[in-house]
Amino acid sequence: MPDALLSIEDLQVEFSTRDGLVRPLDGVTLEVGHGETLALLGESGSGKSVTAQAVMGLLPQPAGKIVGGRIRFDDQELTALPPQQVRALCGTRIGMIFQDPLSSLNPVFRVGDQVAEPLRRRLGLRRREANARALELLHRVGIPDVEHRMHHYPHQFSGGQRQRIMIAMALSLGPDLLIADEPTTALDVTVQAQIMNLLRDLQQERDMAILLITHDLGVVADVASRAVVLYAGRVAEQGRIRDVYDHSAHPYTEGLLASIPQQEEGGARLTPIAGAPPNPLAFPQGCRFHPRCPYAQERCRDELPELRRPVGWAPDQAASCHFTEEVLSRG
Amino acid sequence: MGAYLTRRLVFSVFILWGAVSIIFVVLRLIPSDPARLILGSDATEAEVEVLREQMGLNESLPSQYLSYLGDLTRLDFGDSYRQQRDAFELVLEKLPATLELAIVALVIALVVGILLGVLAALRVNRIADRIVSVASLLAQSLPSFWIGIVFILVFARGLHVLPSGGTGTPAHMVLPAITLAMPMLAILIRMTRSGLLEVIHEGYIQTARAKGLSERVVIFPHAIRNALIPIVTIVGLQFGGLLAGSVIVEMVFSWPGIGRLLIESIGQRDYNVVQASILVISAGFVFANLLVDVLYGYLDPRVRLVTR
Amino acid sequence: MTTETAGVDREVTAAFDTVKRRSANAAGRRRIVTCLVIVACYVLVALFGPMLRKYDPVQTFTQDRLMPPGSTTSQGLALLGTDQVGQDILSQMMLGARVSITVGAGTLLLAGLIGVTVGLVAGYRGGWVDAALMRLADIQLSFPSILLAILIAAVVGPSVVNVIVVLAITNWVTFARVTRGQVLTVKNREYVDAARTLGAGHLHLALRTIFPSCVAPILVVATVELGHVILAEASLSFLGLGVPTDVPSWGSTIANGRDYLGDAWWISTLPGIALAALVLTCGLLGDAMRDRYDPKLRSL
Amino acid sequence: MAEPLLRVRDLVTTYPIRSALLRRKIGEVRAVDGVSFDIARGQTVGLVGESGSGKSTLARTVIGLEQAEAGSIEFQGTELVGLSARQMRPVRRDIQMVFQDPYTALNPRLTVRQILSEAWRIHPDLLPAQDWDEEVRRLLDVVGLDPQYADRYPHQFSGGQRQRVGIARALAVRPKLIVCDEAVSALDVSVQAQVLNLLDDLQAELGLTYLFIAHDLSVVRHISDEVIVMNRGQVVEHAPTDQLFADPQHEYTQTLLAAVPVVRPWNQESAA
Repeated sequence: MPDALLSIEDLQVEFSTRDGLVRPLDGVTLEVGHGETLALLGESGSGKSVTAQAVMGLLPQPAGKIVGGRIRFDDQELTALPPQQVRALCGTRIGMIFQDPLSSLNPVFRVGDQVAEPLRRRLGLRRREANARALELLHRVGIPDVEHRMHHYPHQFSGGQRQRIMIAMALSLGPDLLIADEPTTALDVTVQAQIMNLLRDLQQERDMAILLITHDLGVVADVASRAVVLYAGRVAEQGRIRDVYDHSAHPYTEGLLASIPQQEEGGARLTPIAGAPPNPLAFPQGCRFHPRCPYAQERCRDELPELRRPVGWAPDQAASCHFTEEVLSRG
Repeated sequence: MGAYLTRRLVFSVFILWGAVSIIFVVLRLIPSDPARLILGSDATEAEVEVLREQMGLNESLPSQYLSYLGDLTRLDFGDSYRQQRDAFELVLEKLPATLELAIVALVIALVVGILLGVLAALRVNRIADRIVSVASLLAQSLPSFWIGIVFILVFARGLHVLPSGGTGTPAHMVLPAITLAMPMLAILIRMTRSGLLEVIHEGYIQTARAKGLSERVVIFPHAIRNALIPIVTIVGLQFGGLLAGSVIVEMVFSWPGIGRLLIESIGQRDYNVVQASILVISAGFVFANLLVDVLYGYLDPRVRLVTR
Repeated sequence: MTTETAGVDREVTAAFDTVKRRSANAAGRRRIVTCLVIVACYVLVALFGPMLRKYDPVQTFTQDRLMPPGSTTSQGLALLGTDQVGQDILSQMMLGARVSITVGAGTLLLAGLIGVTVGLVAGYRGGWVDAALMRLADIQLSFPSILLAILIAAVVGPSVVNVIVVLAITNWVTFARVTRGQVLTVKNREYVDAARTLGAGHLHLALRTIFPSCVAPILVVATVELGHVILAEASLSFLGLGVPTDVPSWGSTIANGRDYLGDAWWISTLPGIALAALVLTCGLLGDAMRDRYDPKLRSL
Repeated sequence: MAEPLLRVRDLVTTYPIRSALLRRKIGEVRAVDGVSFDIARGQTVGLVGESGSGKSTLARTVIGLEQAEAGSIEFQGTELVGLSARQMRPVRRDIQMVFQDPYTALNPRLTVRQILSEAWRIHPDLLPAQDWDEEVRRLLDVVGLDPQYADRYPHQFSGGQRQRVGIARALAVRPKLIVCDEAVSALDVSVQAQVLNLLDDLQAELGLTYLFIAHDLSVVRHISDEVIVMNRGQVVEHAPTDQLFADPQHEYTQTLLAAVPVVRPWNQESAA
């Protein structure tokens, strides 16, 4: 994809923690095209949130830093820019929403002011203009009785409404890319469906790209066109979401999908992946999935597999597995 | 907000009643014979009996307590035994000096403490932070009466740049105010630093950054407004410490305030004055805490807008 | 059963606990040990120092008045000088250490006992018991503690036991609040519910399930409070409301020296340094313990 | 039909609303508001509903962590509502709970051995002390953990392993009914499947009965024989799992099911 909006190449991030040096991202490569929704999938510790933080310049300071690779956004090299400029780019061209909409809103400011803040500080709008735009935005994301409610504080809203407010805030400067980090994890299932629908509508309406980060493989298929699956700080697999789900090219993806209780099978026994996701402090040598992998051979213990297209498969599908052809033929 | 304020006001009155009762218990119940305590061991039995009658000590405890409360509501603390004057008037005379000292110290502690605390938080684990942290630990550990004495030794006896005691010019204020501000300053530095460091990890700070706001805006107002909330509470509690600390500082620097009056009155067993001084200081403290509650409600809408 | 999964679980766990916070702990432990060693030195001096050199409060040595540190007096070498009646400052300071440490330890024990009990009961029982106890604590807090100590000391008169009682009365609230806060946090943890579903009684829940989680914060509070209590005793003695005049305390020695600041700086200064160093060590120890055991307890 | 293991009738549980100053009761919230259902032996009954629906309160009332305000809970024919703490003790053993958060459900200051043997300390008649070590080993093996790890502390285990310890603790008193309150919600998908399988195996082997609470409907559908749907403190629908998912009767159930995300939406499209 030559004209990708966001492209991440071989990104490596290190954290210095009190337990030692940790590398939660160790060679992540992915691209988000203009107006595309990409699902970034993975379990805890896979590095999906760290990826978003790295793009937004939000890595915890001074513990975390990018130690290798590149992040390009629309022909600008973010990794080469000074932090202030990355910050300036974020907000205007990249918006972000987070998992917990309560802690993500500042409890001591009115929600209207919080939505209007970027408009005032970044576009220099006067308070009245900014408030009018904020009102419009809040109305669009479905806050009822906006004129009145925009003067309320975050704690006076329900979880779903708070996430709507977050979305309004992220959209205030009309970004080209919205990064949504587990946007519905803290919400009830009916509210979750509403928020996902809202995101899909907004994306079509504004021709905006979305990087949708989630651990829940169930929620993305309706919204995203492509998926990238992370495991232990590396890309396990990527491709069109239907290919990834129906013809998994990586044993991890295969196992993950088999772990989800599916409607069709009713009460049949699940086939989980053995073991637990590895601790970032002690990623295994070789292929990081090999201790849990049913396909693992001697080679997987020592040799880190590269991300590659399986022989004879669609051009945009790729997996980092020595035996991906075998996985595909069995699945 | 109205309900919140009413609740805090009721609570203040309640607290004041508690303080008043503590004084009653300590002064009337702990000593076996308050009249004997006042007159000392030299007085004759007859003199003591006269005083007992005057003080109403021969009545039952509940009625003593009630008449005590009654007197207080009329601000009648009785006369000073030594100076033959109204005890409350005597205390009120000294109040301005103490307030002046306390307020100057409070301002010093607030301004310097919060600034240094913010500085330390922004430079966390670097040289500036280390220096500020050590300084605040010192300020917290050094006894204020000793700091005062060292100040006198250095600035008054040694360098002859500032007066060692008494009042009059602003220069007289410098050493006592700094000495008094010291412990509160230390706590404010630590609270501001840790509060800010804690707030910086909150989700909404990440949101503010993700909105593309500059780091300055992220700190002021987003972070500081939230970090101030616990600090305000501490200031309220510490104000009591400030008033109490003025007792010692006034002794060291011969400052003519309530604190010195209190200690002198204790020495002279002038208990009406002791009682009046302590009550005035407690009332000041309760009032300061009420102000803090109001400020708290203003800073934190979650407190102000409790639904139900 | 589920042998398919168990094997790998074991492997991953083995990796889990090897690296866990080793270096950070080593530095933290060093800080704690250093501080403890200093406190132990004070305790040793307080225990054995006064035996090395007799001190008689009523005796005066007019020829030895106001001698600077290092002078030789009729009593021998006055390493830290003498005061206005010719008494050796070092001897007074060693006795002062005894007072400070006795008062500190006694107060902590008493205040801790009262405070922890109240906090445990209030937090565990909740409801009106909690409300009543905490309102009592509020009233106590509304009364600046040193002021209350001054008031009580003025009435009951100077003695070491009185000082301990007075300071315990003014300090139990901190213990109560911290214990209660911790109990309230822990009480809603699921493992407490788990013990309840097993049928554990109130005593078991309060003492065996909840209390162990309170020990760390209580220890942190105790160290921080130790410094405060020692300072408070010195302040009371400085005002002449602490220990009796014939017992030398750091506070009273400093007060004595005030009148001789021009001629004999050492009388006030040196005990102050000893006092400040001990209080400072307690502060550092409290910080180190808090970092290690309970990083959330920042407001003390 | 045989007598149900658990029979709940018209159960009401309320939370008091207290005033800020004096903690006086000034009102109440009816978290569980007139709930009735039966659970037969060896069955798994799923309990679903959104946050605030009262499903957790219901579970906590059944297990005795909350006091019932009115109604009846009959367990093996014994009425539990109104029993004193002492009378409850023997019943306690038969109903156990597996909690949601594997990080707070285990006392961080106890080793796994101490956590498991706490039950026998509380019920000394259950197992003589000399058999404790043996039983700890057996329990760990049953839940798929290495018995060598008995002397480790909870923080030395991963989330899935802790949940296994939590299950072992529940099993230590040999219960008949286990209430699983969002027991797999906090786990990664791959680990969640392991624990679901473990629960299945235990049921088959020990004849356990589960009351399984979850907000994830596909998990509930997978594990349950019957499903109870709660909304605002009341049961809106109670039906065998297949029937409920194929043909939901109540409007709320329909809304709920319609919101459940579909893993592979394209399969549905082609089927339709």
